[in-house]
Amino acid sequence: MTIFTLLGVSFIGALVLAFVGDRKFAPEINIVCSFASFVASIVLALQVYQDGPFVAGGKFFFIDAFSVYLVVLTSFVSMTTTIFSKPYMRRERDHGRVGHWGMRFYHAMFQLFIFAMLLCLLTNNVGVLWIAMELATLATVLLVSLYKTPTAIEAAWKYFILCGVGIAQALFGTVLLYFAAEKVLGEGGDALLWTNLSQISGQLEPTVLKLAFVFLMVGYGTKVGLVPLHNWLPDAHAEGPTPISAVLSGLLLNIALYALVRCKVLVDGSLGTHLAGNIMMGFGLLSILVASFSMLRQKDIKRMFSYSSIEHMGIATFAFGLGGPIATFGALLHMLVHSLTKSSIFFTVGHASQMHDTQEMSKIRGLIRGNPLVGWGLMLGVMSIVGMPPFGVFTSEFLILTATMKDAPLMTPFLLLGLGVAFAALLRRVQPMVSGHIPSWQHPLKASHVPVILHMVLVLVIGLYMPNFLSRWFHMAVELLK
Amino acid sequence: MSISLAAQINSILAALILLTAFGLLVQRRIYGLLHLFAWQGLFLSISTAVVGFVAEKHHLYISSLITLVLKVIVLPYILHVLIMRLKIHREIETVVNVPITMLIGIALVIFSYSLTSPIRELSTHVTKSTIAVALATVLLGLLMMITRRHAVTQIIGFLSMENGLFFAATSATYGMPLVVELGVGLDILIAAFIFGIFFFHINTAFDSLDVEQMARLKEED
Amino acid sequence: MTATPFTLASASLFIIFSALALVPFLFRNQRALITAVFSLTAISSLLSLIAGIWTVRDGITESYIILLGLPDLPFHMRLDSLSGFFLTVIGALGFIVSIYSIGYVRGFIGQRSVTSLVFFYSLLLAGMFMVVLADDAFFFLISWEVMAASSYFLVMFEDERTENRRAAFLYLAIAHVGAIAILLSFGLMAGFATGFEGFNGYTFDAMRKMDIPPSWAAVAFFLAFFGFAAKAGVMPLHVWLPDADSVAPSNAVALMSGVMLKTAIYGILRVTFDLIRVFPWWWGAVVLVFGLMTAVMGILFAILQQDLKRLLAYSSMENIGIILIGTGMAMVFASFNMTALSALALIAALYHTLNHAMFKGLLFMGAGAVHHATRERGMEGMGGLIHRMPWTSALFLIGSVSISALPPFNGFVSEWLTFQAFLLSPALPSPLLNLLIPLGAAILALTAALAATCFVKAFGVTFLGRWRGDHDTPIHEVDGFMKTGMGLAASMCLFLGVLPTFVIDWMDIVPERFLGGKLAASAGEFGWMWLTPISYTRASYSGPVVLLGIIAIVALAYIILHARGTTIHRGPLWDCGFEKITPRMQYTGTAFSMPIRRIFGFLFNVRERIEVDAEHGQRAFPSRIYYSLKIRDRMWNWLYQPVADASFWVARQAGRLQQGRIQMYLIYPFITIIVLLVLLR
Amino acid sequence: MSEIFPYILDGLQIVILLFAAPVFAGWVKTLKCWFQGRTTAGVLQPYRDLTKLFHKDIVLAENASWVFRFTPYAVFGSVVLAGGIIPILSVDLPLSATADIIALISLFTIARFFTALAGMDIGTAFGGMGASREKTIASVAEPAMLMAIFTVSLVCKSTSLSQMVQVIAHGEFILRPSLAFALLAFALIALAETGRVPVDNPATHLELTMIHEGMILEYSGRHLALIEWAGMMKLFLFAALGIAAFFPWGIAAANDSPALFVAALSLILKLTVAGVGLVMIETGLAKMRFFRVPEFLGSAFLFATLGMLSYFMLE
Repeated sequence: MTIFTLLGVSFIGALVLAFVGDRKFAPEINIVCSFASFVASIVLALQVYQDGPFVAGGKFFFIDAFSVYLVVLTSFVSMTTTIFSKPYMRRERDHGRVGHWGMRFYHAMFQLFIFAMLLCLLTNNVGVLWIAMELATLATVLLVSLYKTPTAIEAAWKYFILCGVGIAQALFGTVLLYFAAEKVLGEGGDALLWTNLSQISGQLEPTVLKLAFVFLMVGYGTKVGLVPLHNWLPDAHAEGPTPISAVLSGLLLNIALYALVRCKVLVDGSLGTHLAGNIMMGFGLLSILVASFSMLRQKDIKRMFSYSSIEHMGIATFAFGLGGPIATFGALLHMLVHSLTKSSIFFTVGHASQMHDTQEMSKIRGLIRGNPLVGWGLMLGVMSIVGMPPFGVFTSEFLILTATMKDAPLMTPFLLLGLGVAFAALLRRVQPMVSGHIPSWQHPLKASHVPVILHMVLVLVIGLYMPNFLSRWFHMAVELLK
Repeated sequence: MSISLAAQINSILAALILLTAFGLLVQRRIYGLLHLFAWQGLFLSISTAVVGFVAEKHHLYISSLITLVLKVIVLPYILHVLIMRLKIHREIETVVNVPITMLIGIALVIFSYSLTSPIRELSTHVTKSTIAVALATVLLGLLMMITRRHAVTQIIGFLSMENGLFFAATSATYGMPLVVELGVGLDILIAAFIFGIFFFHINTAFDSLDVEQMARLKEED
Repeated sequence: MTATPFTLASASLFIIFSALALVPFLFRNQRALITAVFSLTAISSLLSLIAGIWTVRDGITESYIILLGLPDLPFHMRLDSLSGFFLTVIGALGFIVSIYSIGYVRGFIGQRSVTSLVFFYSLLLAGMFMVVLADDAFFFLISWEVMAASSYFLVMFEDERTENRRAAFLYLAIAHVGAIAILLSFGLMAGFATGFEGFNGYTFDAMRKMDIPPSWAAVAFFLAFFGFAAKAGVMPLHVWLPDADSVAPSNAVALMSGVMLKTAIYGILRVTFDLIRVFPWWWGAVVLVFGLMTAVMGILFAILQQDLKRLLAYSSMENIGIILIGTGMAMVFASFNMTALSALALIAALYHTLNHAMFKGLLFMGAGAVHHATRERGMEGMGGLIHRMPWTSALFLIGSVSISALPPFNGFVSEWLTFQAFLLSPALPSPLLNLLIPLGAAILALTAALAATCFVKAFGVTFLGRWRGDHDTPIHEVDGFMKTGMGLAASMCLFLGVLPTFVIDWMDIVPERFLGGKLAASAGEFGWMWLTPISYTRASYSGPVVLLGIIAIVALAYIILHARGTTIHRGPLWDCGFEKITPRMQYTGTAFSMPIRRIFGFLFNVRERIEVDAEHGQRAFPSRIYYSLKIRDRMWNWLYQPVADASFWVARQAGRLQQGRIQMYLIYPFITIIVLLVLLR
Repeated sequence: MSEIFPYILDGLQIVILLFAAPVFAGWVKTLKCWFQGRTTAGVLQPYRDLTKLFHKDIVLAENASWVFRFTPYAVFGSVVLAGGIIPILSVDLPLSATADIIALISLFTIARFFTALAGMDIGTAFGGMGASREKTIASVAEPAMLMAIFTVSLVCKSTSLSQMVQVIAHGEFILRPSLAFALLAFALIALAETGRVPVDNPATHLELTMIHEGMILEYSGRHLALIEWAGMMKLFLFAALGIAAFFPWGIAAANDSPALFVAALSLILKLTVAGVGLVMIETGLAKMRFFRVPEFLGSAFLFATLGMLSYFMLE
């Protein structure tokens, strides 16, 4: 029941907002919807927490620890994002960057996007997962091109084409999966249900699953933004409105990774080898290295942080590929803290670029003096994202790195290199932006405090004192992903 | 109509689909592309229907119907309208180096044939031999998107990839579950509207649909 | 419950964190903020000091678990003799510097907000306490990075200056890479402690019990050594040290240079003697070699500096080198399990750690006082301060004497012990070491002598002679708090120099616990007077007698000579009869260090330029001569520049992936699919 | 009686130092005159100089600080204390445990440290120059010194001087190449440490060549007297140190009067010879350029190292 409310709220919200359009209270509706779905997700989480994973809606929905924690995360971040986007988008509109139709569109599509992502997580059907993923892409494509500038359109087009192609590969992989599964489960819908697949993964035909995994990897990997399939990601993040960048790297990448991990579990189960894991490790490592080096030469602030998202997705992918309880625990934790931190970074970045009317880092200066919240928020956010304790990212990276040192010591030099370079690249850019005197062209801004503070506090708490239920949750998920 | 006959019909249709895929790869005129694409859709829906008939999978009729409506009527129509609106129906696109493209295409076909051989051994379906064609169509679509530089052409390539996927679904597994088929169809429809909007945006922003111009976002050197 | 050292330590932590919590409420009233927070930190440091002394005296070992962190990996804390010793060092200097800071930080009021300085100073202190208390890898690294981050913000305090930003960036980058290396080393050890099925492998207790194959042990050790060396400023990872220490506020630098570097030593000792415990002699040799290199290069750099704080920073590098020398010797001896000798070397290292904390803290506080009074950073602009700041100069002189290893002050004792350790090397079974280690002794001697030269320069140019700047700069003696702080440090220097036997008896438990050997109890009647590390016939030194002897003779001479009063006439300088001597004609610091520069110049990258602009081209009659001197660290061109260039080159290559054309982007997945398919079939 | 006696002896030794040092200096000067065919002022001339200086008033530069006035006493004190430690007549000295040879050398370093500070205190170019050069030479000399000393202490398995004397003089007699090298090194360094030709010229006040004189340029009256006296004692002590380390035969092991008598005689004899040696060097060589000095000391360092290596290789 909760599931239907959860999905229904966002879907209906989308419709309503589409009709409401650019009224005064549209943002409030947006916030209310996201809040409602957040509450629903909490309820759902509690159910799972009490009586374990369950299927609902005639096997159509399936919720376990892994998916539900992403559900909560998704609804939470989307809620804070709506809070942030209220003043942000309003200012964008007042500065004439977005029209009325744009606003209408923005709100409706935002909710639709949330709906699609929730569907991805809740469904029990690989095919439906694919459909929802495609839907999420389509919903965000037009949001990326919201500003109608040539570069925005270019970015959106690339996003559209590349993700479309990628996702098509994923569909092919799904077809192959189905092909393999129906041999065991017989024809009809059952052959695409996680619940069935996970049980019989041992009997699935290895050769077919190998093929299937290649296509699934490339397909969902494109959405995760793994190098060399990442090219859409920096453009889309840099050109879209900041709230969208926040949810893109905070949520969408996670969802895609979720799909990928589910498939990996199946494939490894059927192959009985560590093949899929190795492939993921390879992609992860490549992403870490390429992304961190690319950060060195960035001039556009949002672009830089989008590369950092690639890097962190690489870390998570690598860790999932590595497998083993600690690495998997670390990877799950990493998905969580990364999306919290990164979205809050994007919030501050949005404010900062509004204060200076530019995204060029060389023009952004004196943030701490100009607006302490934004300045310190950005500084601490970066401290956290580069893996400085006591923030949560450190915890996950600690677990992942130590696990790597045990299981794949030869990989660690590359990790060390990647993390070091990423650290230097980010700090080198952020330091002058937050410090120093207020430049003449900076103008004051009423920043929305709540989201940033909320996220940073959460990350801090997770880093210093992870609540017991959270780790039990992760442990349940780790069991699932064995 | 016996199984083997159906299989033969199906493989003939597969050959036609492959042919149209190659045609798309080298066709210069936009209208030509459009027609080829429509033909491909038609073959696809027919073969779906045939498979459905043979395997007594009645939901396949529905999906064949979807294909017919979507790929043969709606999409070509939308594209037609767009082309009219944007006044690009006369445009003749330069295709880079046809022979090479052809060779690559053929290589792809062989590759996908050898690749799908394990599946052929596993499959019990009459249509098993055609899955190689499906994969080839997908890859050819991708190749087309790589070689062509016109927005519309890229979209057509994309759609023909989708055709390949549908074909794979039917030929390998007698079709995905209906809900999935419907969902995919819906997605494609939305996608159609979206690229429709995009054509206008691109045209206004770059006053042409040549995607080559869209190379501003890059790591500057 | 009965009070134990640990309760004291946790109380001190609690006090510091409550001080931190106080900051948001007080920052509107800066004076109150300074007074309140710094007195709280002083109190908490005092508590830790007591706790440390207590622990080491009674050889207590307590471990506790704080239910923070991960549920399966709570924070383990442990207080044993080693951590107790370092707790003592940190507490002592923390107490002194906190008192000093009350006076010093007030100097900023009116110029800028001191909130961040106060906050991060306390956080740094807390971080250091936690580092020595930590007993699992996770908590250790958290505290370690908290320490690094807070010191980073301290360096950033005057963030509008680019050199501060540059220094801070360099510092944190190097520190962070080091931290990752430490992390990996811990990961390795945890892996061997108990596989990775649970989290319990991360506790140091598990690591103590691990059985790790030698090759992996070497990897773990050298990863850790790299990480800690990056923090300690060991060649060639030292470049951040002078930059950071020369720009950060002096009270912060006193802590950073005085004790923060020592936490790295603590880490090395902990990993080596407590976690790994069994190692071949060449590890010690490597440590020794790095120590020697760092010591001699550090002091040579120090001599060439013109900025007082920079000079002090480089000399910290030298002292870290000396401590590492002791550590290396201890490792070598221990690897041949000559427990007594390795105990001697370890004591030397620890004692020097303590001493350096004291006199380097004192010197940096003095430099802070000078900067506070003159607003002047380079020594070349100073001079003659002894007339205007008698207290500061006297105390600074004590610091200089101590750091130059002159009896009866403390620097001498630890260097003397180190020399004794060197002279015992013939007992080693390996002929190679027999030949090489004495050379090390010679290098140490060179270092000591250069240190004396360096501080003659530092004190002479800064405090002696005449004021080189313009005359109407108002220069005043500093206030009571700062004097008190420096005075405490100075008296500690004297105490540690005169009565080392007490201190050594006190700290003897450390080698006993970790090496199984201890120093021979001091021999003879009046045992406390004579420091005889090995045996009475082997070597002996008596601080008290030296002090009293010199005082007695001086007093005697003075009395005798003043029995018949001869008057003292004040007159102008004679200076071989030269006239009209202006302060500008004094020997400058640059000139003072010129001979050293000439002799050891090949080690540096010295660019010396003299430009003469002459009256209408007659070079014989120059109207003005410009002299410019640039001394750069060769390491920049050898190590850091290449690394930077390489990474930017790679970055450019990586940028090529993203070159804009969508067709290219479509090719990538195409190729990827093909390649993967080909690979997998 | 017997436990008081060593203390008396120690005091006696200091007295000897105080009063024999000027004589030794005078002896060296006299020898020099003879060698250079000049008439001499006699062995006792230094006494006259000192008394004259002690009676003179002091002219103090107006900006001289307390460091400047304290220095003479510090120098004097440290050198005299050293005198109580080096076994000149007997090894059984209560003070000799105060400082082993390393500490002894750093006692001399105290003297140099404060002299250098005093040189910089009055703020003249010459003072600074002198200080700089003095410290530079010291920085290069001390390691070599320690290497030489280490060789001896390796031989004797001790750094305590009395112990060294015990081992060499009263152990069985062995010819040791290591000690020969060490002695050579020690001689070269002693010249540098005591500021003799070819490193420094005690007799010059030529501005650009003086080193030690440059630092004490501004001193007068009793301050100057103390410093001069300390200088003489330093020369004496280095001779005594060399004797104790390399030719300790004759130094009394126990404090019985015949042994002490022998010790005194042998001391006089050795000092006389040492003076001759010193003068021969000083007249034989010319003062070298300042930047040649490091090479000079470097060779000393080399000898010392060779001594150490030969200890390990040959003995």
